[in-house]
Amino acid sequence: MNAEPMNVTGTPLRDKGEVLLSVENISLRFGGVKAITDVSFDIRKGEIRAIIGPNGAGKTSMLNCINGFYQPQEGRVVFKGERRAKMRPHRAAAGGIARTFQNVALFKGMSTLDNIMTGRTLKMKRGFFWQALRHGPALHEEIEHRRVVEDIIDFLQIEHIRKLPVGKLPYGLQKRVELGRALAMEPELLLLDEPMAGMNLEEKEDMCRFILDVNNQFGTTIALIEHDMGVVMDLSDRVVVLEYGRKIADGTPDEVKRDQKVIDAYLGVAH
Amino acid sequence: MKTSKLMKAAGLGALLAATAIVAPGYAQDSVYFANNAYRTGPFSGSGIPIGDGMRDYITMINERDGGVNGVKVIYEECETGYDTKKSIECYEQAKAKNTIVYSPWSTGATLAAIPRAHVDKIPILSMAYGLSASADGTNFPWVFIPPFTYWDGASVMVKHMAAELGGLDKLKGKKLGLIHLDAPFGKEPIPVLENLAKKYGFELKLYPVAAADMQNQGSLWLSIRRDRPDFLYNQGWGAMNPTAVKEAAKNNFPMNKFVGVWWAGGDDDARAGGEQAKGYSSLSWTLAGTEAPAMQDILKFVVDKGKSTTPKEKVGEALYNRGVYNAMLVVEGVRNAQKLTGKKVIDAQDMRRGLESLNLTEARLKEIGLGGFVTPTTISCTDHSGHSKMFVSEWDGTKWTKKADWVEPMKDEVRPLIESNAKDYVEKAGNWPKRSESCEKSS
Amino acid sequence: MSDIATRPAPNLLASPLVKFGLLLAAIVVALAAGIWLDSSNTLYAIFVDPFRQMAQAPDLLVQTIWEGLVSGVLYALIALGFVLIFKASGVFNFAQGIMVVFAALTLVGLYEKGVPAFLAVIITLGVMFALAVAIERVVLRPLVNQPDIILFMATFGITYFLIGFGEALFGGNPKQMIADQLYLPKGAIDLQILGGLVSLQKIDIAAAVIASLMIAALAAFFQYTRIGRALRAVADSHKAALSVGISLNQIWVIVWFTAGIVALITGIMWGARSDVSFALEIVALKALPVLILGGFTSIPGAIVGGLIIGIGEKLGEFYWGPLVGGGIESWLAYFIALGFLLFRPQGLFGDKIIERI
Amino acid sequence: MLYREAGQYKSTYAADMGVFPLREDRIGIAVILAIALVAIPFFGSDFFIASVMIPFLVFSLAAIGLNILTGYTGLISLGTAAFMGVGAYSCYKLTTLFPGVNIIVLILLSGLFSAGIGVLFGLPSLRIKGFYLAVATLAAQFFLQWAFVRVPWLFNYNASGAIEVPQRTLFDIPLTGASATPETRYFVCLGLVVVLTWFASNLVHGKLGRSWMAVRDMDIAAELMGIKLLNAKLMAFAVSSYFAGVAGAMMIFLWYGGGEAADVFSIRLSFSILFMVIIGGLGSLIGSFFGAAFLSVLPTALKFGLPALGVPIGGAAAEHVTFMLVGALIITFLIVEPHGLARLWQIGKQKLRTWPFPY
Repeated sequence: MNAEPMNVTGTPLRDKGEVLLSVENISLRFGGVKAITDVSFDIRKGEIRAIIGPNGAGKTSMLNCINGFYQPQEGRVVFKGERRAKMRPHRAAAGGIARTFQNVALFKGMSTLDNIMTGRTLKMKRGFFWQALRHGPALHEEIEHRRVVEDIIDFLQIEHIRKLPVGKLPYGLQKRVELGRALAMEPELLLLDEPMAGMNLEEKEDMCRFILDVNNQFGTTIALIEHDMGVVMDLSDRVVVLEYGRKIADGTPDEVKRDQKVIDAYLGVAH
Repeated sequence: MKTSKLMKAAGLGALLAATAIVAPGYAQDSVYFANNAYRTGPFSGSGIPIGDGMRDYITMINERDGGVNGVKVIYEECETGYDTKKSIECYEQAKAKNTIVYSPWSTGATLAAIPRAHVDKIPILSMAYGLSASADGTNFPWVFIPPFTYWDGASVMVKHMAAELGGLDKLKGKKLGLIHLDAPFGKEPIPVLENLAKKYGFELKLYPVAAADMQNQGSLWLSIRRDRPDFLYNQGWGAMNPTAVKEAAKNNFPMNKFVGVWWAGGDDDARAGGEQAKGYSSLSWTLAGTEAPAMQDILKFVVDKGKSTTPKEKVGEALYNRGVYNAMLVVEGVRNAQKLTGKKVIDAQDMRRGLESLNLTEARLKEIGLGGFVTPTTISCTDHSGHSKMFVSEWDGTKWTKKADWVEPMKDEVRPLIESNAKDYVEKAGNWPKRSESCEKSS
Repeated sequence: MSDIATRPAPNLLASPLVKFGLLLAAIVVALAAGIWLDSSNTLYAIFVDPFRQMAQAPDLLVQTIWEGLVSGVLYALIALGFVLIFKASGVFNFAQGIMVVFAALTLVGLYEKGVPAFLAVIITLGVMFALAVAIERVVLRPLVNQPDIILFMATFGITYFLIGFGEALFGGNPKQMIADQLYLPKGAIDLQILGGLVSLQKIDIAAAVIASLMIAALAAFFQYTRIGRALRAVADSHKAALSVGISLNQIWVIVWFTAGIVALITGIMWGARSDVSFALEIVALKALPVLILGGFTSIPGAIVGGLIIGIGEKLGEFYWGPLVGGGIESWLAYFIALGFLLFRPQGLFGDKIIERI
Repeated sequence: MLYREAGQYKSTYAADMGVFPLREDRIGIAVILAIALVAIPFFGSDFFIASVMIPFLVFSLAAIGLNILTGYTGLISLGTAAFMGVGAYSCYKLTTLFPGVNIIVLILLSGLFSAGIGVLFGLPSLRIKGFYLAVATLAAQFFLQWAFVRVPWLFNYNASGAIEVPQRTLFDIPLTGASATPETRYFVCLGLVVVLTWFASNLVHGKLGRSWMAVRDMDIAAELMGIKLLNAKLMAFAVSSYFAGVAGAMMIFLWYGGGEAADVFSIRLSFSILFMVIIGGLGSLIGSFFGAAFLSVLPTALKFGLPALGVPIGGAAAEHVTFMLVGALIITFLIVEPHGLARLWQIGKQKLRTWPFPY
């Protein structure tokens, strides 16, 4: 396996570790509409990678390609050294990719606890009959994972809503629960799709703190899409910029900020 | 809000309590007779006239004679909608109320009731429907299926074919089509017809109609057109019959070659075909019309006095008269049981004895005002059906008329089949109660 | 792990047409071999004999297709009622079948009570309008913005209510349609073709003609009237329609009433062919596979789907049914639809669904 | 004051994860079981046990089955009755082939066959969703119904074309067949329903149940969490059909005692069970019981209860009223409480919890 990171933009990289995931020449079309055209970049172990770009730039589609929800017509996704033309969602999940969604995609009819517990699905091994009995090994397993989930709940400070159905929670809390659910998977790579959209300042600050803590404490690699430039610049190690489905820049926040194409396409526009 | 909820809860509770204790609270000088009726649902077209006939006859006996030897017959209907689930409920209720006899009025209900009745000791009266094998009184002491079974009917159909063609030997190479409801009831005649087809060398073609497609028989009649059967026998029920008659007319099938089982011989069934239904035939054992003295009494004592809900013009229709016949069997069963036991108010056990020795000769039928209008029947302790005569009746465009003379079923064909099937049933059931009831002499 | 870049060679197998062709060829070869080896003649009976029959008696084939066509038209009429309502209110109206029965029953019931035939038609229309208003008031309005599934289930409630109500008013026994009084044609046209007789019932021809007229009228209504345009707008987006000042409540009453009219016409036609009874409600379920084929929102889809199902099930029952003892018509339609569905989950005329997240 | 959770502390997760975490709930269940085990068999009339309680139990089980599919996994099925039929016919074949094996064991085994058939008809569910799937299940309904009539092997070539339930015993007590008393049959039903409900409750509270609900609430997200949609859906079909199958076998063997099964397992039955689930509450096990109680007991109560109370109502009229009432109730419930009787029950409990000081 050629582990040499592809230095696409030619700028020196802050060496934070080996490449965890890279996308190579991805193109995605819906019928005649091109959502992504020939985009390549990589994500290194332990970094916080931001994907930014104006609306309709193909950011979410990119995440969807990474975890296999969409299958790009061209290009490859290389994850932990395995190169695949087609990623399957459950295989991505099993490989350690977790994500949150732009419009919260929680299981609305279930409680916070159950939502986060679903994150443990892949880690629970007890078969059908033990589950039906819910005694002995199955119960032990259930309790063991409950403990992990309770830790996450503590970490995110959502103890008080533990048993409430998530459908009725305020938006900010829902986003937090969703993060919790993704964390419960103990992912190696966490994809966050606009984790702070629609939040007020205080909630944003909380969320930022959680993201940094996750990155620091668990060493989780994070790729995030965010519109708030301040947040992006503060949080991320490297930024990739998309516009109309093409990559226009890739580098550290400072580099990207100075990039003329980015300024034209994006930052120049008053928000 | 709260009170209304409480009220509702209380209401439901009371209802439940009421269902929990269904008490038999009837006067001393009466017997209770529970009848399953189906005045609702897709089969109500047949269920309503039958129920009317039964109710009116019994009302007539109570009004005219003050009951059977002074004992009033309390007739109660339990609505089933021709649904087996509800029939079973009705059976349980009939049992709880100590009915003297249970009439299930559907094949499914009969099948479900047969094993129970042998334990609960309640006679079942399934008049010309139900389980054909139950005509074997040795194995089924508690089931009565007068005046004949579906198998008898099928054999008479073959006889009718032979009569039309000019002899049983003429059957060779002919084709008989059986159009039937795709359910146990509809498939009933198949074994007898198969045997007879082998014996007489005619071909049997089956045309099943799924219950869901009762009114959607297009492709079936195309098959009939393709196969060109010489005769068609219709073992149909409910909405299937009028549709079949209409389709036959549409496909120019000769109506006089199209014969229905007795349950496909309702007035509404034939009326649907309009002018073209003229000549449609069905098997029967009760003459339509109101000429019989007993029918006149129904008009006089019940209908004209406003004691019935039956519209006057419906009295005397084919299915109405079958209802009358069934009610007559019950009444005569009670009378016979009274004679045998010397009791006035009889119970279910007595009723069984009464039915088992029922001998409705022509003379006796004359006495009760039905002589010449219905088939005479003799039930014995081995033969619970009688295998009585029937006739082919024909729709003349407005009413059913007797077309040919009374015909005896092929008893020697039917009887062995009944006995072997009864044996099979009893064997499969495992631990079927051996007949312990003593035999009555026919009276 | 080696990293051999695999350049995508032009993959012939990827082309669906080629795949299909190969599959077809394989089936044909396998069948030919099978029939040749077939000792018990099963394969012959399934794959050869029916076609031999078709060739030998083309008149029967034509007649079968005609029968299929007519029942297809009737299925399509029921399906049309579904589509109208689904298009305009997103409600999957399970009650369309019982509305057919209820409309026909009301018509016949009124006539039996002595109302002249054409007056009875008008009153029945009035009843269907009242029903539409009642459904809008009592069922739809309180349930607005609920998930589709809830509305779907509410139409089950309507179904049960109408069964009880209809029976309580008019009784459950089968009734004759007043075809003569409505001047519907009787009798048949017998055609001597293909060495046999093909008989076309006039009532069936009338059904086909009336159905076509009604579809044309509906299409014109949708295309050229203000209300029709509003209906289409509502179909696209409830909120958008509201924002341009279209009253949802009115629209709903109108579509349900239109579906009621369609139901009445279907009821008259079907009733004239067989009888008016509650057993029709089950026949009406056949409209569901039609919908699957045609897609829930497409009027042409309902027509084409109806014809495919109608002809398919008649051919199936007539030529293949006898192999398994007949009666397969009761489920064949669902399997035809299921087969289609596995290849085109959105129906023949539906749009491809792109899932977003 | 009667219903208090204050002061009941959980010191282990196991205690907190119990199905009935509150002491009052546990007492309530004990009381219900006591009534079911003692009061009903001793004080109920035969009619009550045979025509109210046994149907109630059978329908409850079938409703739990459908609830797993529709309420928990979000897949609508209109073929429940057919799957029940598969259970009934399997049980008949099994007891014919293995007359020595206890009938209760066979009833439990027969569910496996309907689970298999359920999986088969559940296969399209991966590609088909929502209403489309509902129609696909109709294929199962009509096809299986046809097969029950058309394949004589299924009913042992009986001339009647129906299942004729043989007598089977346990310790010489007849459990099935005509001589089994309503009480015995009731106890067998009760035992089966309690045990299977316990299984169902374990399943829906565990990993599988969470997967089902995840698929129901947001299948795409569930897939991205690593839940295999096909597995979860097929599992739901299997478990649901298993319950339906056992209910079907119970229906024929312990309730009907035989009969014309093609007409028993008709589409009407599928609909009624769906209504039970809707009225009881989608996604609630206790709701299944409420729904079954409501829809199986209400018609009986109307038909037999009203005349017994002296309200004159003809059989036919009662039938019509029942239909209208069921229809109206479905609509009312959907409007007032889309979560069914189960939610009303919860609200009631909530009120009790704060009673007599609601604020």
